[in-house]
Amino acid sequence: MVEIAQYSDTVMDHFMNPRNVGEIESADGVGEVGNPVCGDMMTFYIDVDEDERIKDVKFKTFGCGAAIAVSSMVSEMAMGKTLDEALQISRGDVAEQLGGLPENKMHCSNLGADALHKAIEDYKSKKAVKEG
Amino acid sequence: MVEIAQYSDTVMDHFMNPRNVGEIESADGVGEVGNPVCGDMMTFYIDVDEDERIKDVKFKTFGCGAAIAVSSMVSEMAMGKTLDEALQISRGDVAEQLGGLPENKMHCSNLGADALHKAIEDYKSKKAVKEG
Amino acid sequence: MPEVYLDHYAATAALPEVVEEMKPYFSEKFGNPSSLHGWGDDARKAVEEARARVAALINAEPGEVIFTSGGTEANNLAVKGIAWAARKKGNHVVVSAVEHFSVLHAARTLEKFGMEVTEVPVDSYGMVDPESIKEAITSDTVLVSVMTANGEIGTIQPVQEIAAAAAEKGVGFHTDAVAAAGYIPLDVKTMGADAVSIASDLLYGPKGVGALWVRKGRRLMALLDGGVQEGGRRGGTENVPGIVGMGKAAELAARDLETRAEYLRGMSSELLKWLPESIPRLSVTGHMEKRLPWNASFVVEFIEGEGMLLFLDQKGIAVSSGSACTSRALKGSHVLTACSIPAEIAQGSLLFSFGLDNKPEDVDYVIETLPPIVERLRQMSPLYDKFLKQGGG
Amino acid sequence: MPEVYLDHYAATAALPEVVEEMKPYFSEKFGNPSSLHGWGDDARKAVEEARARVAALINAEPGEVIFTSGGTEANNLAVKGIAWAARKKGNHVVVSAVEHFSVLHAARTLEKFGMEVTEVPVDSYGMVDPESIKEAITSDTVLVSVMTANGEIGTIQPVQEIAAAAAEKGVGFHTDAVAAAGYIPLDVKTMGADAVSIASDLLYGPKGVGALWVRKGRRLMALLDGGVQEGGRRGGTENVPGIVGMGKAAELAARDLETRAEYLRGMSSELLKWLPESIPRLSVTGHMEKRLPWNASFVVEFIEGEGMLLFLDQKGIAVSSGSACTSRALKGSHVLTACSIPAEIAQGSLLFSFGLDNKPEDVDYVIETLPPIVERLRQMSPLYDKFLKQGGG
Ligand SMILES: Cc1ncc(COP(=O)(O)O)c(C=O)c1O
Ligand SMILES: Cc1ncc(COP(=O)(O)O)c(C=O)c1O
Repeated sequence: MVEIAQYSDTVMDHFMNPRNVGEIESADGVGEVGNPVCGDMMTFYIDVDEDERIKDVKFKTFGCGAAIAVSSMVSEMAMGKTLDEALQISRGDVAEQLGGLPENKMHCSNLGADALHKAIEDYKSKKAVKEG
Repeated sequence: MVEIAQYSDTVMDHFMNPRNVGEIESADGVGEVGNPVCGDMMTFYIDVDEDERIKDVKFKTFGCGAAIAVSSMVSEMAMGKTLDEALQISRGDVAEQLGGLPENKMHCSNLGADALHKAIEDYKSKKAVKEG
Repeated sequence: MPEVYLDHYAATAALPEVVEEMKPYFSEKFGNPSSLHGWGDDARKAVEEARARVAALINAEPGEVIFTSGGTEANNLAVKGIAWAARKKGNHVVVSAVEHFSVLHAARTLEKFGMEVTEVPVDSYGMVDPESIKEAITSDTVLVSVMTANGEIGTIQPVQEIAAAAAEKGVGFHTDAVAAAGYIPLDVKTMGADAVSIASDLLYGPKGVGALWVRKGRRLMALLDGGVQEGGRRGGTENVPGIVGMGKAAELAARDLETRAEYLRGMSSELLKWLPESIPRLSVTGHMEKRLPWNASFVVEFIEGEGMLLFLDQKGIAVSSGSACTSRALKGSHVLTACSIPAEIAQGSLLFSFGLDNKPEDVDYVIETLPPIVERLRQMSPLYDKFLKQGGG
Repeated sequence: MPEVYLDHYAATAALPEVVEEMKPYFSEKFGNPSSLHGWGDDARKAVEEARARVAALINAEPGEVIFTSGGTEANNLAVKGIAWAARKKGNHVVVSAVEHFSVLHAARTLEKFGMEVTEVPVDSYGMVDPESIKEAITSDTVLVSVMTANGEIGTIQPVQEIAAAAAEKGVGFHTDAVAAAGYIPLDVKTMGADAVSIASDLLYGPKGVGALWVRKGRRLMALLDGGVQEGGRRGGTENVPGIVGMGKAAELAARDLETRAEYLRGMSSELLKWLPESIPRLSVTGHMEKRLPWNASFVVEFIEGEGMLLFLDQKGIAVSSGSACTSRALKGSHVLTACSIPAEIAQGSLLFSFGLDNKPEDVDYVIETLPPIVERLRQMSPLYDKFLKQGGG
């Protein structure tokens, strides 16, 4: 039987009160994943300090409740982590921290970690350009 | 929609209290129609007076409620009639006298008139043999 | 006049607990299980709880249970759904000659679409020989369907052996357990079937609901295309109150299976014993030992079933018959024919199906009421006449 | 908190009169309509009375009405049953692109069995052009199926013209009236269809029941093979309480059709008028005039439906959406796609379906509650960001 959308309390909390929604003007790194045509799109913004630590993170998300909750959770998990630590955050970790996601939402809406990683890559490539 | 067995009060009366059930020993005419394999079988016995009038009629029937009611009704209709009149009794007349028969019982169980006619033919052929 | 209902195979009264459980789902918790709001949640939870209860009756996983509109749909879904999903592998289906029409006629539809169907015969007790199933299976066979037990004659089939025969040849096996579920223990983990049909009505649940259990991984083509309800294998808005009712009925049936079976067996075996003693030329149909506890079926020679039914109805006794005249299709029972009972004798078929509301006195009332009715109809019967004249009696 | 249920298209609460009428058929008059005794008689009469009531709703003959387990089964029976029965005459079927999945996927199953299916497109209001039906019909066409009205967008189709187009070419015409029956007058004597599907739930009857009307003489292959119930066109023990409930619901729907339609139209047209005024970049979907009285459907740009549903649920408002995320199959609405609405805009679909229990105040509550929710979600949306940066707003 297909599992139907039933959200854990943690998911609902992050959906109703998402942490770190917003945009960072001239952020150190920006990552965008997904596609509105498919129903989910996320943009992550990070600012990084000298120790390669994420000192600020913000996101904007178009998508279902799970997508928003995932983004919020990822932003919370990433905050204060070093880039290497942040790159360790996996989709599975996020789902686990959220107390599970409905099976049919695991793939399409669980893009938060990808967006974060993309923002980190963006930061790194910008830095490489600057330094190079 | 197929009509389902729903019997009129007259049918039920003739089924519960059939008239003229029985056998006439050495009857003037005997007619048997139907087949137990198909579910209905009727035997009619008639005695005929000098004016070619049916002075007694009896029947035995194997079959459903409709078959028994039909036999009873035919026996009542035939009693006292001349042979020519009795030959006029049709399946339709019998069904009508019974206040109608369920559609799916019209064909298989409405053999009474046939059995009566067969008994009349039997009488006639016996008489022809005797007179011939 | 007593009211003695002995036609539970045709219909049962839903138990009070069942009706009670269904009630809120008509007008209060009336939501659609697919809806994303509180009303939808309530309905969805209720359906999933019912699914778990139905699964428990046959020791299955809830996720493997598909709700349908009854036994007929479950059987059609199993037979057509499994055969069609496998039609690239082969085009042959094996069924027994005593299957319910919802299996037999489904198989006939497959024939219309170019499949081949073998109907395996039964012995005079209505029993299928697992060997004959083995023999019927060819390299083209994709499905064997043999019922768990036959409701008309009560015979319980050797499903485990039949399942083994099918498994040995790598063929899917479906069993119609509509007449059996709730009366004999069923465990999909050990019986070896790939699909099992059950219906709510015989469990004292509401009409219009049934279920098909299908082993995980077994391919099935949907019969009712539409939404992705029931995992895409059965479209249509779920009949929530009906499903809830079936769930409760299944729960009670599982809990009380043994006591129910014993209670029903007590009454049916009395009737099976005494009726042949009270009426000459009356015989039991079906198997004497391998028999559903609720079933007492007979044939009475020289007379036809409908007349008995009508007279019994006048005395407050409700039963059914497999005679041609009592069937809406006006065809005699194919089950009795398959048991090699001559057509004119099969016309005198009588089926007593016991239920929880029956009392042992009901058996006495039947034994007292039926003989004069039989006698009366025999007095009208030209066949009985002939029999007597030929020195019978 | 107010409780404002605006998802009647997904499910309705059975009316008290309906539930009352059903009650005795669970445990008192629980017989099987096929049975030849008092219990059977009661059930049979109840089913036939319900059949007459359902027939009356569409001005049909009772003998032409087949009870099913719902709209999905009625549609599957019509599409597959008519096409298969005519498969020796031709192998082509025409449907519209906005049909319910129970028609569209049934047609897809026909394709798997070698038939050909043409999906006729619609305009941006979801309207089918009868001319395009004429053009789609070939000498091989055996069935045209176009719905009476679409529930997702409310658009009422020109069925009479489509029926005439089909009749002109001698092709059978089926119309799915599930969303329309009880809300717009339907008369099978004048509409020219050969088969019409209806469902109980949208009539405030119980779930799990529906009906297919089929013109006398029109050939139909059964979908659920089994006994000869429903004239051999639908096997299975009848769902007597469900059928009785649908009968009562149909009777009330016929009696109150005009007052219901007027009442619902009053509320829905308020919402259709005011919501676009309160929220920028929100548009109505479907046809503005040729529209079901209970339907108010929209798309809201830059955000996705599920989020709106969840926030609305928190405020006690129950609605549905055709967005991909809210569908169990995770696919966006094919109906909105057929209306040429871009996929990312269709994600913001919202469907308000009004019912008898709604009050005019409910509209006010929605108009007050929705804008801040939309605003909040837009504040989170990268699409809205881009739109603003590009100078929109
Ligand atoms: C063995 C068996 N299978 C299937 C069915 C069909 O069940 P339903 O009439 O509930 O569709 C029956 C009905 O009596 C049955 O006895
Ligand atoms: C137009 C239309 N047809 C058919 C159906 C299927 O009806 P059911 O879910 O009752 O099977 C629906 C259901 O919403 C519908 O809207």
